[in-house]
Amino acid sequence: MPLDWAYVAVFALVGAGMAALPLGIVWLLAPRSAYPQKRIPYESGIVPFGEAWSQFHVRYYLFGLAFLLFDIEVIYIYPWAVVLRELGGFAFVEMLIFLGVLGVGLAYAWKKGALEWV
Amino acid sequence: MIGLSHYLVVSTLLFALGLYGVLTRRNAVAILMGIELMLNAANVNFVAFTKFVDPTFVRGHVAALIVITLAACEAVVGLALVINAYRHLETVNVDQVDLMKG
Amino acid sequence: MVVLAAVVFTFLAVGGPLFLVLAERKISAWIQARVGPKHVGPHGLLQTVADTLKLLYKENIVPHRADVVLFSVAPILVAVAALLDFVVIPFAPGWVVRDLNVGILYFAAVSSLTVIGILTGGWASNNKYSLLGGLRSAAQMVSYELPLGFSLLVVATLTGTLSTVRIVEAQPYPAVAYPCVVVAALVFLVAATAEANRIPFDLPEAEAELVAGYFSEYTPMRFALFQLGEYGSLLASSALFTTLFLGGWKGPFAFPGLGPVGNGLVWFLGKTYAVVFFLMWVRWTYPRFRIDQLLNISWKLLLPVSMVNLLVAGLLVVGIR
Amino acid sequence: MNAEALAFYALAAMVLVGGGLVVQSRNLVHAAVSLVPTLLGVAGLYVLLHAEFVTAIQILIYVGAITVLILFVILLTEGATGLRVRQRNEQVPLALLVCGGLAVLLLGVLVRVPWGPAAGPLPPYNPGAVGRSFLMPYVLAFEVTSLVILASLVGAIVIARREE
Repeated sequence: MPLDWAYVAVFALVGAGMAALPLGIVWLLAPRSAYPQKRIPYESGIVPFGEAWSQFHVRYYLFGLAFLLFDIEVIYIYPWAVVLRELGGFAFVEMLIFLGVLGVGLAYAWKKGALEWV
Repeated sequence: MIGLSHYLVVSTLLFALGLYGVLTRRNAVAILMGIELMLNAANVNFVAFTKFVDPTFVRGHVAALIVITLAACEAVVGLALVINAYRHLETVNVDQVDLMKG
Repeated sequence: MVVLAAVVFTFLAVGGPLFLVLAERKISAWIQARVGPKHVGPHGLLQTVADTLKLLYKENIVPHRADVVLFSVAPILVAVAALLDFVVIPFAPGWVVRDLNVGILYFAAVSSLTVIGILTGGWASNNKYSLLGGLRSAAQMVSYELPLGFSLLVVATLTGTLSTVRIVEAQPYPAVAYPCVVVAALVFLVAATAEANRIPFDLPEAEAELVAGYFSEYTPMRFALFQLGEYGSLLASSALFTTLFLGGWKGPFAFPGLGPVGNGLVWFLGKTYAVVFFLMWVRWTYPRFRIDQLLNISWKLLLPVSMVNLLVAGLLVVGIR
Repeated sequence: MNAEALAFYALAAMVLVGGGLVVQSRNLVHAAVSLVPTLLGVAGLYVLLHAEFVTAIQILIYVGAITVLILFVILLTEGATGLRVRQRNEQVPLALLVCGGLAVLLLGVLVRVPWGPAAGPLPPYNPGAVGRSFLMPYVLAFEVTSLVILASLVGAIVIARREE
């Protein structure tokens, strides 16, 4: 079983190598001429002002948190999906309760407007 | 041969690293990251004990999954607190967040 | 041996997306009654090769005060995440890199790594448009990961396995399950389009408002890596769609003289590229959504529908038993 | 040295170096991104321990979701402007003492304890075994978790939203 994942690791390493290879070729072949104006970040043609980082709206976080909490359900649903056939009715009822509770959560987030992009 | 104690050594060191982060960082988000490291160290232990000591019901895996769930819940609530504190106090450094003093 | 296989496979996986760039240009030209690339090679077939050579000769520019390390690592991470998707795709009977026990869960997990690449790439550019594009992209991708995951779960529930090979073997689904499968397939298709940041879900790189989104500051080869990741995940999602909903390598009839593997490859690639063509067709036909519409579709339509769909699928499985 | 040992030491190095960067980086974005190799290394350790399902979940939830959320919050609050701010408090020597002491103590204990005989084999199909465990002996934990998730969803929304 760890052997399966050894393949994954080899793929990741080879993939990273293959992705870095053209960057190496560019480094060898491409011209280099640095002058300060070229490296100014693009801002519609005007000189950038302030920091690139600035205050972002909390709405990004609200979507992030809702995502994380609904993503966790998956931990419990995948094993359930695999053994449902074997365990039958009571496993279904257990999942019904589980998803019901989380449905309440979704309804709450919806009603409170946490899912609105305002 | 890699045995149980090898994994325990790694998890102990990871736990100590996480604790160091929690104790010395000023930024609340960085403290949360330290806590995540400590939880991961605990999880390594759970899974290692399942393999080497007690595979009944793979209960170490179950515990690890529940810890991951709780880590996510903790991160969500903790980060919400960070955002709230930042909005009111303009800082996320825990030694400057001292509302209780009034 | 493993390394050699990985290298060969990576070449193929890189070649596929490169070909898709050309296909996209040809198809868009066809839909818009243009000719498209036609000068390089017969019918412009070598256009991509010429483009690649050109990219190799262009200067890499790192913007002022950018974070050099993260700026360089982000595109590689995106490309590798797309490549790793292919590990569990079964191309023909016996032709799968590795049939992982947790196949479709692995697919979901690996594709979620892309978000980190995009977010850090956008931040490391030290450009307002890049950062905003990166954040938007992340918000969109995480929102659509959920319906995508639920579609995978419907299939897992119906077949009782997570391995992609066994899912193909379990098809066709029983007739009573068709409504469930169709709903899951539609949800998957919409979510996969949104995950790939394609029109009508291409908010993160809406050129009218955000220049080019998170890769505004990226010059040739690194930009190409982002493109590679994008087309790679498009191809991977189409291949997974074929595997889960279209019967994978199975076909209604067998071509004589090709053998099981040849037949499998023909059917699998045929179906996959048909899905790719469909997604390109959509891209060049529909306008872009607004971001609030986009998030509403995911959270208020797809997510509740797929949660109910999952329960129906579970009920069916218990009933059939 | 066989393949397993090689993989173990490589992964352990990845975990510990990554973890070191997480607690040590002055730049918070760097610290958050360093979580990625650390958590992937832990996932690799799970692979060596034959816990496939936990591995996949570790990548999906920890690397793909929790890290993203942490990055979000760093970008929403201070970004990298924290570089100009002192990142450590005055407890560094004390913390070094405590953590070093704890590590030495635990290591000293765990190399002395005779961990019983090797256990029997793990059940063959990991996701199935986990599912059976969740739905039969640990069903209460399973249902209570949904309540915990609900509670933190409600709590986080109430805390994070702007007051009307």
